[in-house]
Amino acid sequence: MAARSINTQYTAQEVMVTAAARQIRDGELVFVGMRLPLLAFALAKRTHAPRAIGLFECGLMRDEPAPELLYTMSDPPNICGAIWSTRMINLMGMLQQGAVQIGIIGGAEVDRFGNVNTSYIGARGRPTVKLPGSGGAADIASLAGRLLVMMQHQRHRFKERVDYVTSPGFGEGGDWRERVGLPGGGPIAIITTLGMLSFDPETKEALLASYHPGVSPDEICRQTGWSLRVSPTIHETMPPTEEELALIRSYDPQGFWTRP
Amino acid sequence: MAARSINTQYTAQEVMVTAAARQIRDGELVFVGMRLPLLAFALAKRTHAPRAIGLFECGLMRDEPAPELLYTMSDPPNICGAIWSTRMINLMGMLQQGAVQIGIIGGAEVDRFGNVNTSYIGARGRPTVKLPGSGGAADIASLAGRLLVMMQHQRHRFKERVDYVTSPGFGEGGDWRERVGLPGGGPIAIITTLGMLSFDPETKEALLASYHPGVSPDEICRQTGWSLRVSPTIHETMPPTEEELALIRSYDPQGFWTRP
Amino acid sequence: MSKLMTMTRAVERFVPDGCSVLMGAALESLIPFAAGHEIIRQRRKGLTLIGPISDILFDQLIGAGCVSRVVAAWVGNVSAGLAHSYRRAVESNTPHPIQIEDHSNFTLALGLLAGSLGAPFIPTKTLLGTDLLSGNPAFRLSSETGTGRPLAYVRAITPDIAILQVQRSDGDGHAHCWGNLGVSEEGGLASRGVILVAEEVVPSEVILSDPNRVLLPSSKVMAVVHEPWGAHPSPVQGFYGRDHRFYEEYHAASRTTEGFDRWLEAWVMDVKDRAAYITRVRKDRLDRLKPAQRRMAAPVDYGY
Amino acid sequence: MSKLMTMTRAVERFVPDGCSVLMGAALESLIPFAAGHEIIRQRRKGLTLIGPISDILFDQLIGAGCVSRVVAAWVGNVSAGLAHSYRRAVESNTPHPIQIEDHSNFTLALGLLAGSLGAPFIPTKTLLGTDLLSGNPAFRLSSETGTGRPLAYVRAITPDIAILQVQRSDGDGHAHCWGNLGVSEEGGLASRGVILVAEEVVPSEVILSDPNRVLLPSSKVMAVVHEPWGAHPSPVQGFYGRDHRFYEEYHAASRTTEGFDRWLEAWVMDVKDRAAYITRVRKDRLDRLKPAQRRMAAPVDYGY
Repeated sequence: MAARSINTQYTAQEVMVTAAARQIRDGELVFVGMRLPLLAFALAKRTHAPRAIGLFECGLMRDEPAPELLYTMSDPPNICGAIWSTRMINLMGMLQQGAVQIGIIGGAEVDRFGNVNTSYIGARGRPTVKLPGSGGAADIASLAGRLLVMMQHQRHRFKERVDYVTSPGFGEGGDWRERVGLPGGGPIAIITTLGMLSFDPETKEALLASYHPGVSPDEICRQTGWSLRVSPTIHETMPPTEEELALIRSYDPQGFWTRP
Repeated sequence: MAARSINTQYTAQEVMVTAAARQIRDGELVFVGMRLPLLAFALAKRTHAPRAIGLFECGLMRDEPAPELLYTMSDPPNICGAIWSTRMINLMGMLQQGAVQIGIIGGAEVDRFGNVNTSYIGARGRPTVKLPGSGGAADIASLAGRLLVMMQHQRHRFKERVDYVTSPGFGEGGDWRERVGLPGGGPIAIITTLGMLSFDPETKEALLASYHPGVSPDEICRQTGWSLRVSPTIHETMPPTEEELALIRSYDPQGFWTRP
Repeated sequence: MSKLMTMTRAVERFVPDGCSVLMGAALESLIPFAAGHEIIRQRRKGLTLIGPISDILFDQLIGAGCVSRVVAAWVGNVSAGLAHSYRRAVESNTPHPIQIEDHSNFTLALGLLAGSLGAPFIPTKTLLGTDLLSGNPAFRLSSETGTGRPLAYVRAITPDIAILQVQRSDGDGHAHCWGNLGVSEEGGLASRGVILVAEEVVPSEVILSDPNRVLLPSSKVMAVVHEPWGAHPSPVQGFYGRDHRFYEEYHAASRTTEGFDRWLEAWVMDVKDRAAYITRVRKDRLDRLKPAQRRMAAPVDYGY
Repeated sequence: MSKLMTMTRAVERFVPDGCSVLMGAALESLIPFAAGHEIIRQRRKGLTLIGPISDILFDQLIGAGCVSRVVAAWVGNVSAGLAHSYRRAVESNTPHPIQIEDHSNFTLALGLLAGSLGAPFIPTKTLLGTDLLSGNPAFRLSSETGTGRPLAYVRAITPDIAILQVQRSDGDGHAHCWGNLGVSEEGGLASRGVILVAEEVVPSEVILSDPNRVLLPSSKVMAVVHEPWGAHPSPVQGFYGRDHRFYEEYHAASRTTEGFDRWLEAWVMDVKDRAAYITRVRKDRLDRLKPAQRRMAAPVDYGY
């Protein structure tokens, strides 16, 4: 993600990692995507969720974050100390069984109902941009109990309707997930470089729930490609504590992921 | 099986093991049942089929027979020196892929079309004898390229129609296997304590192909519960050579399986 | 946190009357006899036993009256022959009738695999045309789209609890298991919970030094029971061999109901726990089952 | 008999034009770059590439014009971002158009699992309602009998050849592999044949001393290639770490067609084999990737 310092004390990415970490409950099984989601898991482990367990689609389970920064989940430091090194299908099976309470993914485009596109921008037949694809993200979005989506907040990425649904949010809203047969609970939040969006319990439309320190709700609405409704409980995102910042920076001293 | 010495030189079981071993071709994957089938595999490996590979449903593959007599396929000597120790499903998967050229099973009852019963004698609801069941035998009979059945030849075990089809032979004969959708080739021989039965290529009815030394075709027909047709090429079963006998006895010195 | 507890406690807490239990998942080795005997001592009723084959353990539980249903491919005595208690239950409702859901080894494994994947079923071509499929709730007949070729859909099997014997575990339920695995992995993953019975309890560092050998995730494990010789008379690779004679003796003793009752009294009801059982088996007999020779796996370096 | 041969020979014999090839089965580690580069040097055409994710290897093969079809869940550069050659092929048919069969990691794994089981498909609930399912030949929409709940049937995937990097193998193709396995096991079993690329070739006794760590049956293995550093820049546990900078460099270089062609010339076409490649990477750079510390797995005794 492009660097975007909200103020001199911490970056947007550090606020995002902190906000995501706080959504992880102690003892939960967490399906962890790469980059910021990985840091969020590590932070949660070191603070309020010491008994959380991380699942990595390459075939790993860990109850300790890796001792050093990971560029990919298959880096050697992530294998040593793993509590299980196995085949991907075993972890995806647990996900489909409903055993995984929360998953965290990133995305390139998201829409009003939390659907994420990481496949095709423009027409599928002849896209303007071919994105890498799902990886395991669509499985996590389909099957995890709760889903967090971490995104760079830019108007062209926040669309009324994504061009292609890779990782399902609430589809067309309402009871869409039940209708199409998705067992997972769907997204609880979109954590962005500017704020956090939550979802209306009935319509499943994304609402502005909080704005990061130094960012105004108006700016967030301007950076959103649909008329973003504001939650009645809107508030400022609680910034990272000194302890949280110290932990994030101990994992990413060069700021490879958090100070781009 | 009850001991039944054809003559003083070798037992019926030794003739059966030899006859079965000769059906295994070099380089084949062989799905091996316990007891006599296991000895047949070991004998083939030591004589004409040194490159045959054995599959054991407990989750083992071997290209060398175990160095000592096995009472079960999970005995520790069968694990050491295995070329793969894995999950049963991987071996059964290879079987269903069609990768296994031949399988060898035993049975309690067999009928005119080579169907084997190891489940219920009498009515399924209230059987007179409850047999142990399929184990992996029904899978081997369903999916292996060729099947060998090893049986004690007694009139009450050789029935016009078995009470219950556990391991499929040719069902009602003819193209039954294709009709029901079984991919495996079905039985090529029933090797018994008295002789060998092969199958009519058209009708798939079992025919008397050979009689063991010291046994008359008439006696075999008397011990068969249907009017057993005799193959035009009927002949005496080729007895074990000295070398074959020596090898069998080196695996089963106490005669636990071959001199009951 | 540590999940270490006695077998008595583990069975009390996690094997209630009427539950479904997977045992004997590795086939003829690693059979959790110590757990089965404790289940009998606690006089459990109405259990559903699930397992590919069961080398006399299921026969003992059936004879003791703990079982109302068996989901299996084979129930007998692998080296000695038929299972007498199983026969009596099915042929003459002694001690009481039991239901049987017949499987082959492959279909039982497919059912557990489907359970481990959270899939409703897995299609197969095995058993087509056999009597195992007819009127069996474990299967549904269907056909391949396009070709129309027949298929059997094997329904997912999800036991309430799996009892798995392993060579070594830590207190949290990270365990190493080696030798033929049968359906241990998919069986444990398909079950709602797992009781591990370990020959050795070791520090976590020992297990985590080799995460590829870990059998299943500790999140599935409800209890870890440290029970040396817990699988006797079945073998545990690297610890002890199979006590073939014990199977013969059981086969002979269980031929009659009275004989079975005497055997059960002597080997189960009259011994309060596994320690007492081991004393009864006698040290010299157990010593003869111990490895004559160590056969170490080649070293593996996870370094970076 | 020994299946040892050079990479040149293995690719000549077992990777013909138009075949389907599984690579990158372990995900970001154990990626068979040496094999991929030899495929490029031999100017293969019309390949179908199969793999869950492919950390720049697929991008290189696509840019080199070897590929007509990609069956994958993700194609990119895990630490650096998008895959430029993949984008050019899809967005502007450069060097030529390619077909894409989109999967998620789970559905690709299920397709390979079905292939390894000889099953026509496996049902799942993942991806329901997404655009991945619409008009995708890899899937068929169905519904659960009884409940009527929707299901996606994932068709079996059976590659012609799987190319798997492992730590060590013997000449017959008995191999040990450790670390995250991804879809290596089901992928190898689902394929018609396997090419093993081994960091070390060892005597059979070493491998057979630990049959539980054997990756797959040697009967599947067509060729064993002894190729140290064969996975660089991806990591091989116990042998070398990931060369992150190499991925950055490739990302920058491949931004334009010309840049990609220069990169390909320098790192693939202009090096005759892996030995020459290693020389080009330079010893000091490789030395920095070697393990700083050994981390040995706990001993295991198979004795009896």
